Amino acid sequence: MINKFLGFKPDEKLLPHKTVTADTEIDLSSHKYQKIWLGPNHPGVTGNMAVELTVQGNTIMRAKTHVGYLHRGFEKLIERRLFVQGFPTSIRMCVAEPDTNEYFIARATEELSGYADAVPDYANWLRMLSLEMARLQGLLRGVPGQGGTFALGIGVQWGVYLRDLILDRFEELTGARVYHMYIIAGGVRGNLPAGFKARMEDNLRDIDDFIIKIKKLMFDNSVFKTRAKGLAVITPDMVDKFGIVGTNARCCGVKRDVRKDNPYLFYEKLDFDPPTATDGDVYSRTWIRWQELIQTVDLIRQIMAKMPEKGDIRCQMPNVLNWKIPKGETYVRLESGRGEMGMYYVTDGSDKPRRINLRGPSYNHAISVLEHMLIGVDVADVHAIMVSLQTCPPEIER
Amino acid sequence: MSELDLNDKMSEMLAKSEANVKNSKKDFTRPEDELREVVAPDGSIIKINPLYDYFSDEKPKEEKPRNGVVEKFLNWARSESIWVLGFGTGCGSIEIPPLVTPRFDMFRYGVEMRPTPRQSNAFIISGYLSVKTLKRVIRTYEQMPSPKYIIALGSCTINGGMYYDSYSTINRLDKYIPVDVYIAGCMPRPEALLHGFAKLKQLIKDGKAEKANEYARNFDEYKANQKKIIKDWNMPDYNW
Amino acid sequence: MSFNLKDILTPFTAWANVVKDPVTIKDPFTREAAPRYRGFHANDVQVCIGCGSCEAICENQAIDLVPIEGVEGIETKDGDSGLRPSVDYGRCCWCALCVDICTTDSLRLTNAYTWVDTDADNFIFTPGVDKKEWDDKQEGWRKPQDGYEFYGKERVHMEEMHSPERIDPKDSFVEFIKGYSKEQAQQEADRCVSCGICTATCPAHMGIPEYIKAIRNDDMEEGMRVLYETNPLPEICGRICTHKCEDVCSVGFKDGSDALSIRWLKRYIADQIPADTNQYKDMLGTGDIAKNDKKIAFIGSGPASLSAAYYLALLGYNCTIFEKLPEAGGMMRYGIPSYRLPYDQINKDVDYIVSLGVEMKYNVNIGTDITLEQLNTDFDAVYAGTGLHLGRSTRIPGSEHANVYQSVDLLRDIVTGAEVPVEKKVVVIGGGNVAMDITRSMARLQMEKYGEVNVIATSLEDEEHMPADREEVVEAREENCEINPGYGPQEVVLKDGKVVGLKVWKCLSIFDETGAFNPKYDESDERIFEGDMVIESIGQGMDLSYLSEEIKTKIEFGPRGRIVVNEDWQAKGLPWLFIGGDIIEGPDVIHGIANGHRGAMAIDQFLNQGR
Amino acid sequence: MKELIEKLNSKYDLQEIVYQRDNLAFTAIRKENAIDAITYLRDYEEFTHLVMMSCVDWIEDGKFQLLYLLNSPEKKCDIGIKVYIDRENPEMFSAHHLWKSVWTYQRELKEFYGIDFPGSPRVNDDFVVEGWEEIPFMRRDFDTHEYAEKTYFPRGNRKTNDPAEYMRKKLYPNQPVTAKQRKDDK
Repeated sequence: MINKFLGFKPDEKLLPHKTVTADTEIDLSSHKYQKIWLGPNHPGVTGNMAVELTVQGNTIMRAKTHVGYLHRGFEKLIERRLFVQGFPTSIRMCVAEPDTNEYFIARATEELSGYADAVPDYANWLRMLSLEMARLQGLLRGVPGQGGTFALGIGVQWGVYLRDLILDRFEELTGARVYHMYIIAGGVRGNLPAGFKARMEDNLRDIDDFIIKIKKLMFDNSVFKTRAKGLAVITPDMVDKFGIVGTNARCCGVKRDVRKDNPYLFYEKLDFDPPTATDGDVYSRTWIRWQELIQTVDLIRQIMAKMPEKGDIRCQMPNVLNWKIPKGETYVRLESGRGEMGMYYVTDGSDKPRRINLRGPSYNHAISVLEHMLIGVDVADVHAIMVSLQTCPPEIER
Repeated sequence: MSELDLNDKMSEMLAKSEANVKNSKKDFTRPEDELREVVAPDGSIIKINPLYDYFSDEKPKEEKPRNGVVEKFLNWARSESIWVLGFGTGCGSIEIPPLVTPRFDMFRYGVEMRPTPRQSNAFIISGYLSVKTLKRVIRTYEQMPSPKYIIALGSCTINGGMYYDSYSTINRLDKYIPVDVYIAGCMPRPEALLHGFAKLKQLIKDGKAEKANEYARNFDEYKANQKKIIKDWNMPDYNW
Repeated sequence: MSFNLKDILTPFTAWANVVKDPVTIKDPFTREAAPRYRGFHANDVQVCIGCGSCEAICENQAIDLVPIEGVEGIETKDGDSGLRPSVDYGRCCWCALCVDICTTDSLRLTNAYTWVDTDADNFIFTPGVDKKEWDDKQEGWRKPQDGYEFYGKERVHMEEMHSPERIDPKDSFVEFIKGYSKEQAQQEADRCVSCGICTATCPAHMGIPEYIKAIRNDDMEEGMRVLYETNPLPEICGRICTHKCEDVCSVGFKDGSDALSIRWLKRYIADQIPADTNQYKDMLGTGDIAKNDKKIAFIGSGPASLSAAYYLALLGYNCTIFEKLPEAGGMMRYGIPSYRLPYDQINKDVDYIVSLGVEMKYNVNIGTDITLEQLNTDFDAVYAGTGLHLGRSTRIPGSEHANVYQSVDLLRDIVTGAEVPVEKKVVVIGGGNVAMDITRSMARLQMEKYGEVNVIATSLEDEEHMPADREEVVEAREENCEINPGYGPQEVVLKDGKVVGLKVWKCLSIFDETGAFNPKYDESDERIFEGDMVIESIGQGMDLSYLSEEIKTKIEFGPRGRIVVNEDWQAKGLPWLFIGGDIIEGPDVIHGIANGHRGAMAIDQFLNQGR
Repeated sequence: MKELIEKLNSKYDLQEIVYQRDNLAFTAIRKENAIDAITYLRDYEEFTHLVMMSCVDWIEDGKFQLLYLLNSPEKKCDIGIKVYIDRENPEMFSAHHLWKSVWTYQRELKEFYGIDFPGSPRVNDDFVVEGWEEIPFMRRDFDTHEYAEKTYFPRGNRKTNDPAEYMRKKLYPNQPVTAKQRKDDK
């Protein structure tokens, strides 16, 4: 890398990943290859997961993702819980943006029990606000976090601080910092506190400032450019083949955004256009997320301006302890910060769900895509690629 | 053949060769490949392949406190330099970044994150532990040098928390590894974590954070508990 | 790869932060959480009733209910289970669903969040009982307002006839409460939180949450099985039960929320099954019962006797009921007007009991037609479930006049079809349910005879303390009856030998400091309620004429002339004589049913002792 | 959406059709036709995006219901293809050649439900649990609470009371009514 940086041009043929092709037989007993484990105990791995790497020198020949370290069996547990009890459990499936799961459970149960249209408008606006705030706090960790993988620690320090300010707003609105348990079947669990909008606007102004600073720090940074550009390219033909969604699909020009394709809540009333890029590499993925950060701030401003001043927060639903839902199944989805998330929800007429299945974007991104991407990459770039794919192990193993 | 399919082919070949290594009867001729003879925990003598040699045949030892003032000085020093291992075992670890960053800034209290168990003396079990992680946690814990402390976060470590009925997560952490400080919450806020560190410091200063020695003393009991739930025990009994 | 100088220099703009103020929180240890933060639990144990809804909704099984007996400073009240939630912080996830469902709004989460301990066993506590430093904190999570309810607060309205038509002579004695439709019943049943406080309070311990669940599942047969487990008179009880369960219903605890209408739901189940004894038998599995050779006699056919006879018949005993009057039911038939309890519904319940082989002997007067001693020799055991059929007099001057009547007598006459004297203006003394019954019956009869209502009811107790059910008073007023509570009768005013009114004084207090009955009046506030007849309805006495003098000497009498029974419901001194019903419990149908059931079990035990 | 389902019906004889929303339909297809139909939908009807594969255990019918949820980014609609397979020795044709993500799902289903997909790469590898010895844990007949209590022994310092029973004993001491209450009181 340093050679590259200083302009030396090493003999391309000598680089292992250029000489070793897919046809070359890999014989582990030849002592040319080595196996190393990245994680689960590794500060750079995204969460508690592991990648088993087969390397030659510094180059990865083969990668295997190992998950299950965070497996709690949510889908089994929720089958044992009443409909209302499911949502505090389900949100733990994704620590980065827990609100999405609250929405799934609420929306699916409302749809299957015929209350989908009864949810008050005000509650839907509040749902949208909390979902966008969740996206914002995720991006505030994610965008500078990408710099962090290239040792730009300072961005993380700023981002996490600002994320904490958003968590303070969450705490005011929902009563919790991380696991909000705010969106409940029928509506939401709290009104907008007095002065919330003003305080939020203050925070958004800080974030505006941060957006400019992080651009100078990361995107105008030769180190970041050198390392991120051309790294781990996603091509448009990969998108459907691997089931790539969200920003990872948009980075190569495939415009996929559930908010536009299958609008939910009041996203049709908001004015936005999901950003796209063409290169498909780590740099363009980060760039899109940076643009999305700008857009999310704008969306929160739009929501706060357009939402009604007051209204009902929840419609009258059946008694939660006796609530039964007739047999049925549905799939609800939304656009999380990492891409399309969805939940397959089956009921059988009893007071508990028959089956829920979460479809997290990382399920594909962190296994089939990551294993494909890592071949031929330097060990030092593994974290960058993992972060750029926004892998989140809890939603893989659930 | 497209590049994607090539990768697949490569994977297949790799899998094949992995199987070859496992099944091969080939003698390793080089000196570093020679099998090593060790005494296993049950007293039998076994030979192990150097490629898979993570064998240690010595039980952990209890560390006796030193004389009065020396021990006091050491405890003070230990309490002011809590080096936490950066292993996010569960969801509670999402509250660690705010602590490391300027807003809560735990460095000012002498608490720091370290990337490897060999450099750390405190281990935060951030919530629930699946059996699969527990296995790694035990290994990691045993690799940490003494004196070492464990801070357990949240309901899950106390009595199973919201996963009390899960087939995959343990209910009581103290059955498997000794815990110095518990912090209630799901998950505990960063401020609560700082309170936890303060409590741990106090314990260390008072010389009461002796759980590592307790682990050494009741080693067999802990091992028995661990083996009861970790079904594929393909790791050595002594990991240091 | 080309790079330019700008890309190397711009990142250094980050150094600008060196001169900025740090964002570090100076003292994170005392930082307050947000006002709505979900921190640790606090419970107002004086308000909490221990209904256990929090335990039911907790998805982590973090909440246990523990007794608070013996804890200083906490008193249990009516409808209080005597338990309080204790929370295991080894399970809790601070979702606050327990707060949101709390039926009393006593449970809340404060915004305290620090609890560090070295012993994992310490993380269990009973909020409010185990004192914690955050108990007085007012900030924190409380149940959101503005239409955020986990169960319906308002009772489902039941169809009924309204006032002018309900006293219309055409159908004045027709039942005016119409009963729930299926949708209404299910909607009402949905409000139940299944706490079971009703079950405990009900003297018969009816499985109320279970039969309400059967309504939700639309399984009437299951509902009937639950009902008949503890109560063989569901049609009757579903209409006239004094519903102590509804008084303690946790759903109706808060201001602005209504108790579940448990009585109407019970009636709904019973109404769904047609009056067909064979269907009853199939449903309840009582088609073939092996009879034994033991015989039991019952005196009176009130709820206690019917209930005892039913449960003994199920066990195979030969039961014979002796009834003084021509039809079964006792006070239920002869004391309650048919607009509240139609006769066909009494027959429906009684017919099923009779179909199980219970023999009914009407118009038999024990003591004169057959003596109690004779019953003892003919039967293995005797059960006396007689009611309170004798009216009590106020004994005020003028109360011996012929136009001063007893309400029980009049009510009985209405049922038997005897001629009932109806005057143009009627004054009723009494504020209980019987007084309301006679008031409203007289209103109907007046309507029939004169085309207008002119009844005044007065009671010693003031409006808030009237012993009658609230809805009875309201409905009586709707029927143009005048209810004037808070006056003590002093004299029946006579003029030319005719009753012209009732002189009353304002009542200041009923009981003196020692708690004895000693009303105090404001003599300056005197009123005369005009009336051509006066009906006394201040309580009933028991008719024990069937006990011979010899038997009376053998048994013991307690306060207010009640027969003393042991814990097996045997009269003290006469082990073969079992007593139950109003004569030991006071006038209340569900108590009668309950101790009829208990009496049956005691008789079974008594007769089986030898075996 | 409707025309598409009709077309599919004429081709593959669908078993049940449910229009859940305007843009979401579920339909069941015979096991032997399933992969064919999915390939057809992918190649000719623009359902190029596999949203997820899932499974529901209908233990009372003795069936596993597999779900292939396909999404058409062009038509902006979803179709859920359900396939019922026997619960005894469950086996399904592998679809790993259609999408790269399929083999992960199949590996998951193998571990969660014990459904075999012959020919699918790495299908026998451990996915989320290590050394699992019981029946596949997502099956309905696996009782996770019982397993957890027996394996992980929760703390024993807790005891709860039923409000109805506790209060009954307090209000009506020694006056049981039903047989169960008599038993309890003794």
